[in-house]
Amino acid sequence: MTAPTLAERFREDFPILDQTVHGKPLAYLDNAASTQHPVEVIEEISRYYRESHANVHRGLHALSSRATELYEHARQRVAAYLNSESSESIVFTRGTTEAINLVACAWGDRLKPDDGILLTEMEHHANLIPWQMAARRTGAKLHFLAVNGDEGQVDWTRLESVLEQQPIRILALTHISNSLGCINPVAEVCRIARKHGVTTLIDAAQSAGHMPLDVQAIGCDFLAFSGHKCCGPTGIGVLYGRKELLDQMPPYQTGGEMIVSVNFEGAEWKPAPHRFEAGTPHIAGAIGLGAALDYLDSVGRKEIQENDHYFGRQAAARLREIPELRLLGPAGERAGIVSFQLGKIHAHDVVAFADQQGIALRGGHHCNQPLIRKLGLIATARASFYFYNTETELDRLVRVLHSAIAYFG
Amino acid sequence: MTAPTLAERFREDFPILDQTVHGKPLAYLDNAASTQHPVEVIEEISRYYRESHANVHRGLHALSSRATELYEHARQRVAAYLNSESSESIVFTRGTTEAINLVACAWGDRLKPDDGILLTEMEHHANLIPWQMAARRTGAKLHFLAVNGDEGQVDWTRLESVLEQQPIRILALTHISNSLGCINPVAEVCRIARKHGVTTLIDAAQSAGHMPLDVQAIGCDFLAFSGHKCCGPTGIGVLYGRKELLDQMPPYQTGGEMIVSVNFEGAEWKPAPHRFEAGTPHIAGAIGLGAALDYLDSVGRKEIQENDHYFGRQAAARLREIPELRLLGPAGERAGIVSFQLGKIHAHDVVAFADQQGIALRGGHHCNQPLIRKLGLIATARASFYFYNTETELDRLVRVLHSAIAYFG
Amino acid sequence: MDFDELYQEIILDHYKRPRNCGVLPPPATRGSGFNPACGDEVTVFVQQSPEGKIQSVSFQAQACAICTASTSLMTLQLKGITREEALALQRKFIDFLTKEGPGDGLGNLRALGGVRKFPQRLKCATLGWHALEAALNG
Amino acid sequence: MDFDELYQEIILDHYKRPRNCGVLPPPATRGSGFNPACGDEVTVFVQQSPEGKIQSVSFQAQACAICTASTSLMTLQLKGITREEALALQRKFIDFLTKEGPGDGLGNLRALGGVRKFPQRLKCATLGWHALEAALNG
Ligand SMILES: Cc1ncc(COP(=O)(O)O)c(C=O)c1O
Ligand SMILES: Cc1ncc(COP(=O)(O)O)c(C=O)c1O
Repeated sequence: MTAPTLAERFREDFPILDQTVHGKPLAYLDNAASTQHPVEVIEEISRYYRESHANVHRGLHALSSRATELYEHARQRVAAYLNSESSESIVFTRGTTEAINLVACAWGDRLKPDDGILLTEMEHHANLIPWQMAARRTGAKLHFLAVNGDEGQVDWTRLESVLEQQPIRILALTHISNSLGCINPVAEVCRIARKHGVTTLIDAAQSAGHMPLDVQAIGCDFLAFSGHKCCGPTGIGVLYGRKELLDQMPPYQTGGEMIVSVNFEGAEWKPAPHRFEAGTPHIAGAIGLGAALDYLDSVGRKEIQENDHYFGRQAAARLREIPELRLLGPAGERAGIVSFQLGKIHAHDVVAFADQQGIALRGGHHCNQPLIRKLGLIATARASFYFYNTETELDRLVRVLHSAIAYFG
Repeated sequence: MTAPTLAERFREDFPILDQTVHGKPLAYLDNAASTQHPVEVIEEISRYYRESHANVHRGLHALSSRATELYEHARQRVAAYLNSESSESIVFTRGTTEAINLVACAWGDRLKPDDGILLTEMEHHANLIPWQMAARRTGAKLHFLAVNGDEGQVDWTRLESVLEQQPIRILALTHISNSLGCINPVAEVCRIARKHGVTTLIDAAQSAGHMPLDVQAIGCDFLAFSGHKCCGPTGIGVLYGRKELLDQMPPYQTGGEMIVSVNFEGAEWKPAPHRFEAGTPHIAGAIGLGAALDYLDSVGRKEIQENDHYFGRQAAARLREIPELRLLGPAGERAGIVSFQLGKIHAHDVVAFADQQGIALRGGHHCNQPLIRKLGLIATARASFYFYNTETELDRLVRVLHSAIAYFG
Repeated sequence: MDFDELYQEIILDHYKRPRNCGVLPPPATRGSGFNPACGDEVTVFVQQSPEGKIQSVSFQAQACAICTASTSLMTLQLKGITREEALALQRKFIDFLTKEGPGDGLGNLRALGGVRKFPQRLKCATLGWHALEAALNG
Repeated sequence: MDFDELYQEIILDHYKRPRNCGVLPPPATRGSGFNPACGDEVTVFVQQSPEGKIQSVSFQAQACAICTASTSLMTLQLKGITREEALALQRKFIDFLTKEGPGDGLGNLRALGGVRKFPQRLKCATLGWHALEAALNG
């Protein structure tokens, strides 16, 4: 594959990237934690506040109608982005974490003692702890598909037999692992789960901004992602849910906007998605997210995916050349995420050292503490790429790791 | 009291107000639903995305430290705004609705069958339905302090006897009613509640942006408000809670950032406030809210309160001169909110008619359906003022109501 | 002007003097519609003949001008037609408001076309029609 | 440069060759500190004399350079002092890092002053000290 050219064309859309850190040009390689924002998105948010803000839904005056239209248009935009059958399947949440909490509560409370919840060992805490809580509330049991070795592959051939042997009700798994960088075969997994009548939830936090996504082709029941990981604002995210499922679920939070009628004793709920959006929503966030999705489509999601894979492969290959470095994640195709242990140097020291050279990395357990521990590690350093990153930045990363070994070794 | 001059000095800070609607200058009188944004706030948000965005807390690189500092500075800003003992009492939420849901779940789950939850009949759905749900989950019982007549006063002298006769565990009440415009004596109420060992929650959605607020002087255990009702961004709000109480409560949502340690089976929580902020927070929202509170302090909160009271009294007096008009709310001091039934004209028609003249009103039950029904109404029209509103706008309101009577009468 | 297009004279007329207001006793069937945004409620009463034709219709509303007028105008077009014809009329009316449907055969109901520019009033204009459907269904 | 201020030579030295590393068997008491941000863990062992003086100290750490060096440097200043003096030293050290405290009497520990400019590393610099407190209490 030839080196990609997306950064050449799009990097200048991101004002934040044009700065120096400790006197060095910023190389932002912390995209798995949060991505940056093109001017289009920043300006869309400003424009909303400058021209069209009002509370939505209940209003009949011009500004309120305009705000409602923009907000509901953003919902349609998300539906189109995911190829959802209908925009009524799109619930706005604060982010992936809230979306999964919503499902683990509103869907999860139908679980019975000994019903099984199936996760993988590579789930982010956001797709682990809410299920631990659901299990505690309902008596359901957690089951895990093991992650094997540093390559971090799940043995998917075991899935059928687990589903045959255990009374699994829901399978919740990440699409792309934020610390291993592996890409799970979600469509195939959902097909098998469906065959066994198992409900599925896909944590698309790391994939939504990085590749084409089609909930109908994946065949999942729920899918969650965060705006801030795909060029969108903070405080906004999405839960996609099959409409029939959503309409069967009780509300999650309650308050204004989500009721048909209420008296002092009780209330009657609206259908989805409004049932799940109690109170004034993050209107500017939804609108900004819509602008971000427009932007990503204009860059080209297939192109972004190819770019990711290029950087993932290149970074993995070059990091493997460093003898002291222990790289996590698959040998083959991978997302633009590389997570590693550099000799005996603690991830905090690697990250501080790289920061000194203007390179933004992340160090820690990346909210994958049980997995990182299972691999016998405490923390790793992680570099994660997006389409605005350059080959030069990758070169700088490799160089800084060599220097860190010299410095701390 | 002389006519206030705040609008003269500050109106031009609000770009959205300088527009025409249906060819008429916009008169935005829907501030109880959501307020507008000064350029300072809009620019603070843009600046954050252009210069300092990164994920918070876990990051050691420069941008992440900067974002964390800004985010935690916003928490301190809120603490100062409320005169909270410590910024560890400040939890960021999506808004008032989420803050109350959090308390009704995480605190509410300690309720036992027949424990009493005391509300008033004027509570917003956000401070009613979450308690109905808590009652359903725990077997606790709802009790209501009655609202009497169109003036909508609660007979607070009855509070002591209710607290003596019923096993009330929590009293949750609104500071300012969003449909009556009355101001409840929260400090006095909390004093009595405390004497009886009753936990208190104040819904400050309508007061936080409108007057000085001091949680220690009020003496409440919890207090909630929304950024978008005090010149701040959408998607952000605040729960204040006494630190000892917060630290005793289980988490609400779970995921990243709120745990000390997690394994495949279970997790250990951080202390407040982080225990209650699972996942990536609305960083830009918190920072924007901080800027909004700075802005309000620069306008002067005492001045804003006087301005509110001036407009409330003036509007009430002038509306009472319209014979067909039935005004809700107190005869004496009131917030800048007037809610009314105009002859037999439906609120929707009043609002549509006013909109045609560029005047933004709200029509409906204002998420106070049980109260509005109790008063024998279906919906009311509501005008609500903020410090950027002018006397001219009040004049236009009065004129448009006369024209509406002529048109629909 | 948009506003006068929404509140056309015939609408104000039917709002101020709604036709076929009142209750029909059983065996007439009744159906209600409720608008959560404002608490509006419309109840429609339908008396059908043994042959399945609508003999008489009435309604009661606590509702805005658009809703009241739309329901009042509706009642004038139902007499003597069948259940199926009434439901076809409902679909045609809703298509006219939401999908730029042609609106032929809608007669005076076309006066509600102004709602197209006020999507937030769509619920008002169709509430009585949903009540009708409920009444026809029993 | 900020970075070299943080990673001073003495810190790198104590990181690469930590002093008093290892386990002390009971009756020595032990205490642990845990940093949720990165999973770092430090355990400190303290042997106190019957008169209440610290006789020997050791530690084990899976931790970054700052944390390891801070703990290593700490162990060098504890021998022969009382529990109260050790806790006073802890307070002085934390004040030095967080409140621009004077830092007199801290000796080589002052090399950790660079942490002041890296508040996110404060936990690293104090983790061993919290473990010490736990060990002294237990
Ligand atoms: C795979 C995965 N799931 C869930 C999350 C949580 O997302 P958020 O913090 O935006 O709720 C993240 C990001 O931190 C992630 O990488
Ligand atoms: C008194 C009161 N409480 C609660 C709310 C709910 O606030 P939000 O929708 O921002 O959560 C509102 C505003 O709608 C209100 O006026």
